[in-house]
Amino acid sequence: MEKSELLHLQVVVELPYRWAAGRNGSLMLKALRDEKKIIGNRCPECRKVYVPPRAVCGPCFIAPDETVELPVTGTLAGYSVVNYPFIDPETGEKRPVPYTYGYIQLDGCDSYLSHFVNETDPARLSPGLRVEAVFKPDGERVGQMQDILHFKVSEEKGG
Amino acid sequence: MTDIAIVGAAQTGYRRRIDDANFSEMVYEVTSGALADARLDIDAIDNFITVSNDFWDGRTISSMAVQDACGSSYQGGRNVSTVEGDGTFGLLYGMMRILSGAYKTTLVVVHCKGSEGNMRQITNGMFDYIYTRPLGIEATAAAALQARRYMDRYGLTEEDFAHVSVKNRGNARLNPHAQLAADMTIEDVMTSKVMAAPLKMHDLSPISDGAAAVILADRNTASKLGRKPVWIKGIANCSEAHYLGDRDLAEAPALRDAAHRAYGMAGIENPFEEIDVVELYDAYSYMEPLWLEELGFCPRGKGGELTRLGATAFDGPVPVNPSGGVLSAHAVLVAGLARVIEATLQIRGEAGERQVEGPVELALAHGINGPCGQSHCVVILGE
Amino acid sequence: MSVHLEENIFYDGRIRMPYKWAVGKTGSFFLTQLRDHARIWGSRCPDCEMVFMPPRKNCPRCLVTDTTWVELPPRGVLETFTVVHFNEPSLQPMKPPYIYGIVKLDGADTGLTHLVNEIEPDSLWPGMRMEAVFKKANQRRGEITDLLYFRPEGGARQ
Amino acid sequence: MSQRVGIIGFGQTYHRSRRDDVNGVELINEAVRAALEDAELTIDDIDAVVIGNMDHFEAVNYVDTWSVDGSGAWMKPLIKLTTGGTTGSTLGIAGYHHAASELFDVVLVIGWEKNSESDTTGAIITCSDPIFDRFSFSGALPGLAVEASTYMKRYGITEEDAALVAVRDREHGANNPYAQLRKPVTVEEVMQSPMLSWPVKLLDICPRSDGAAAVIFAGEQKAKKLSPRPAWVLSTSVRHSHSYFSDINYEEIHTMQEAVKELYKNVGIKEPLKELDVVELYQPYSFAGLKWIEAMGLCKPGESPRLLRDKVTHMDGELPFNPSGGVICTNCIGATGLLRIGEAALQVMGRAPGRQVPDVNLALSTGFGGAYWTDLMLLGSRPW
Repeated sequence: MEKSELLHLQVVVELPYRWAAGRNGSLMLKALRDEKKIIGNRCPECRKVYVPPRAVCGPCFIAPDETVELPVTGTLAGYSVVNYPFIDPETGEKRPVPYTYGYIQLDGCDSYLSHFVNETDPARLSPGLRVEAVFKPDGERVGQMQDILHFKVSEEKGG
Repeated sequence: MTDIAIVGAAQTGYRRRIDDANFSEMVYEVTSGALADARLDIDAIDNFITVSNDFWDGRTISSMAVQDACGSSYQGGRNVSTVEGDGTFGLLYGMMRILSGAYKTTLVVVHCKGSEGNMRQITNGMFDYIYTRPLGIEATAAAALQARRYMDRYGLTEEDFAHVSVKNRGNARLNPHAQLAADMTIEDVMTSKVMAAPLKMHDLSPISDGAAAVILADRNTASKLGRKPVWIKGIANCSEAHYLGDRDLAEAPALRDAAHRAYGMAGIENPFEEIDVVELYDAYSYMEPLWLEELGFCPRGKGGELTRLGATAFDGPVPVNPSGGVLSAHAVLVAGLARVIEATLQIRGEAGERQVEGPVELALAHGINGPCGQSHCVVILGE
Repeated sequence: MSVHLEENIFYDGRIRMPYKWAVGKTGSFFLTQLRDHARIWGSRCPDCEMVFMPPRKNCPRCLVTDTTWVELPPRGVLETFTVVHFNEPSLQPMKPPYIYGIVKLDGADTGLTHLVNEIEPDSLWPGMRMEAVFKKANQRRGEITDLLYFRPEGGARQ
Repeated sequence: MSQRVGIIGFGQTYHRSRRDDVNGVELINEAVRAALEDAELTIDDIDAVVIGNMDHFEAVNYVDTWSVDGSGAWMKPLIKLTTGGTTGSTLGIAGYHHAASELFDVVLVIGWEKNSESDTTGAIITCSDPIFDRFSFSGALPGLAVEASTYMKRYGITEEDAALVAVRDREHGANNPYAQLRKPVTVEEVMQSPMLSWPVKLLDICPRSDGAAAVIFAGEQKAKKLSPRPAWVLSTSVRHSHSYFSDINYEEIHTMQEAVKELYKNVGIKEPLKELDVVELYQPYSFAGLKWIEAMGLCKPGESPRLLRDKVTHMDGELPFNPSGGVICTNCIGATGLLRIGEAALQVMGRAPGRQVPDVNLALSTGFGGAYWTDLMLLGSRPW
């Protein structure tokens, strides 16, 4: 036998999807698009407010039945300045870094919302910072989470 | 015979698209529906099995989307696991977890939305990537290779297969859950658009969205409930080789083996005589006669004749797919559990307009995984 | 207004990822032989003596790994076929209608799924003798598609 | 019905950052043959096969039917399970139930991954909600960084404390011929390794690996007949709460707390530090080796660094952790949880050359994944 050469097959696998946001998700995404509002819902049992709004409160196994309009302000509960290279599975290309991935607790909400934070200097970030949603301009919002451009760190000091 | 019963069941309607529900919403509908059907509270469930597929859902760890909706996050959380494959395999695993003595009840829930992805690319992804995937082959072309081989080996005709589509789509007219119901003629099938010869449009199952759930309970729990339990009398699964060329596609030895063991458990010697209703995974029309042969309902090569003679008709001696079968609604993964649910409803006498002439004491339900029915699960249900 | 309230929102996205699959030593030998010499090799299990095509590092039934190489002729018998009519440009190697077949090469115990060409579908029949057509040497890249397709033995038939 | 179940065989590949010489099916076969050899069985003795991985790491759909040539599942009952990082532990638990149900007697369980074949972070990102999370989600690290920083702040834990965990596991990994990373590191090296997401550095986290693991479970009679000292499955517990990463309370690992509570109750464990003999912890990064062992009830919250400094969890300590080197030395994701089970079984069976803890009666293995999910399997030398 000849000297062995080890082959690889290099392919880009591309699978298109059209994911449905569902009744609850659509409610929120429409409010983002049409009214620049953030919508959550409240569990009738534990009274927790969820964003995005849910079909079911897992711990109570009951459908939240009350839509709650949330303010577009909140606090930064946790974050990570992403500075390592990786493939964005949406594009198949490297996602631009650095960016800050944050867990944002909107005022009056019990769950976090994950989104971009417009500050990548670790020295200027800390848990508890006040943040506020910055929306894409009218006419550019299409009913996606990305209709919120990012959360910007407010001047106001955290509590 | 096993000591496990189905004590609750629910399914969504199967539709080309379910646009107003995401996975979580579809799953919550059927988990709460199955609990209501069983007249049980979530507190009574100590074990959960979700069934989903990361390719169909476009999500790694597709089960994550439904951990809340399936019920397993309830209170401090409950024991849960996830099967990736047909719903019948989820049922099998759910049942094992009760038989092991670990749990008393299990809720098995499965979801899939064929509408959200590209069925051909997704099924191309199940073939080996070195020798087969580069050819662009996917589920339907592979099925056509099997259909042709089956015809040539035993002299079945395209008309034989057309009879199956006409029967099953006709049965679906009485099933509100079905997606495709039609009063069709053999000619309608024969003249429908050729997709991959010998398979034509009406030989193919549709692409569907849907979800389904069942609740299993051990003998003690099941006998205390108000609702009539439907017992799992036998169950078995088996897989054969992956490469299509390794298999004789005119046969399904894995199904034969699974059926043999499931019949053994259930004490069935003559399926044609003993089984009252059959719900098969007929993703393509030709599959129904082929599966019937391997299940021992007729000799090899006689599956077509069985259908033509009306033996499998709604009012025949062994009604096959009175629900309309997978040819009438094919939410992948869900479809096998939908067969189990239909068998359950028939045994309970709750199949409504599509209730076959009774009494239905013993029913067979069936699910498959992989290309051309590479892996099978056979479930025998009874009073 | 009610139409608006019931509007369902969708996200049109994709999973798009580069993959680099290792073919492995066994498959690499097969594909480099195909690429460099247009030769086809199967593997024989020393226990059950079955000859597998495509070749396997281990016998899929006995699990033994000392399978041996067996060169197979580029000819064999058509076991089954289908004529694909539906369109799926993202996958398909050519414009439909085109033909897939399973060909059992002489001396092999299992069939190879591949394309069939140079024949009208109506003239095809299971059991027909087939032969492999390869890409030109300078176009072969060490992939299964270096074997272009199978055609009736002796050349095109219309 | 129902029978006791023991582990009677374990096989694994030599884990590497890449295995170009085998494809996925062939990699699986290596582990399968190793497990059969270990149990002195042939494939004909196997009644059922359980397999799993994470689909989008290799872009293979229906891995169960695709891999039959390697797994040996030809004409056998075959099932696939997948739950993300917990896949391997999920598989082991399924193997247990297969045999315990008495539907099968000898069950082959396989977990595998070829993480070299795709971008691991990119593939992990696809586990997030496609509409609400995926555009910003950046893989496993941010959640771990949030957890670590919250924990440090709350209890005054230092980065050096965490580095002790990495140093311990790398030291242990040097004893395991199958581990991918076998070179010990120092606290200084960990501290000086590149910062990935504060406070988590390169040497605090697991590598990515190509590898496979196979474990053979057998019903009581078979296990006793086939193995001089099976590792008996005493109890399992699983918590896969949460559908959204943003629902997780990063201050606590609630799923671990709930799962150990159930497991300890099932077997009557009151003082885990004293009663357990060895732990194979699915520890994706060093900080988990502190915070999570507190959640396991080994010490009070914030006190774990003392256990590390006193070498309580080292090889010669009171409760050795990760004699195999753990996840910090090897991480072929779909196999990782099953490697924990297999390594724990070797400890009970007394067959872990070079890394054997003396006189193991109780060995705990864990799985971690998804939205901070926890799986547990407790193995023992007696079938209780």
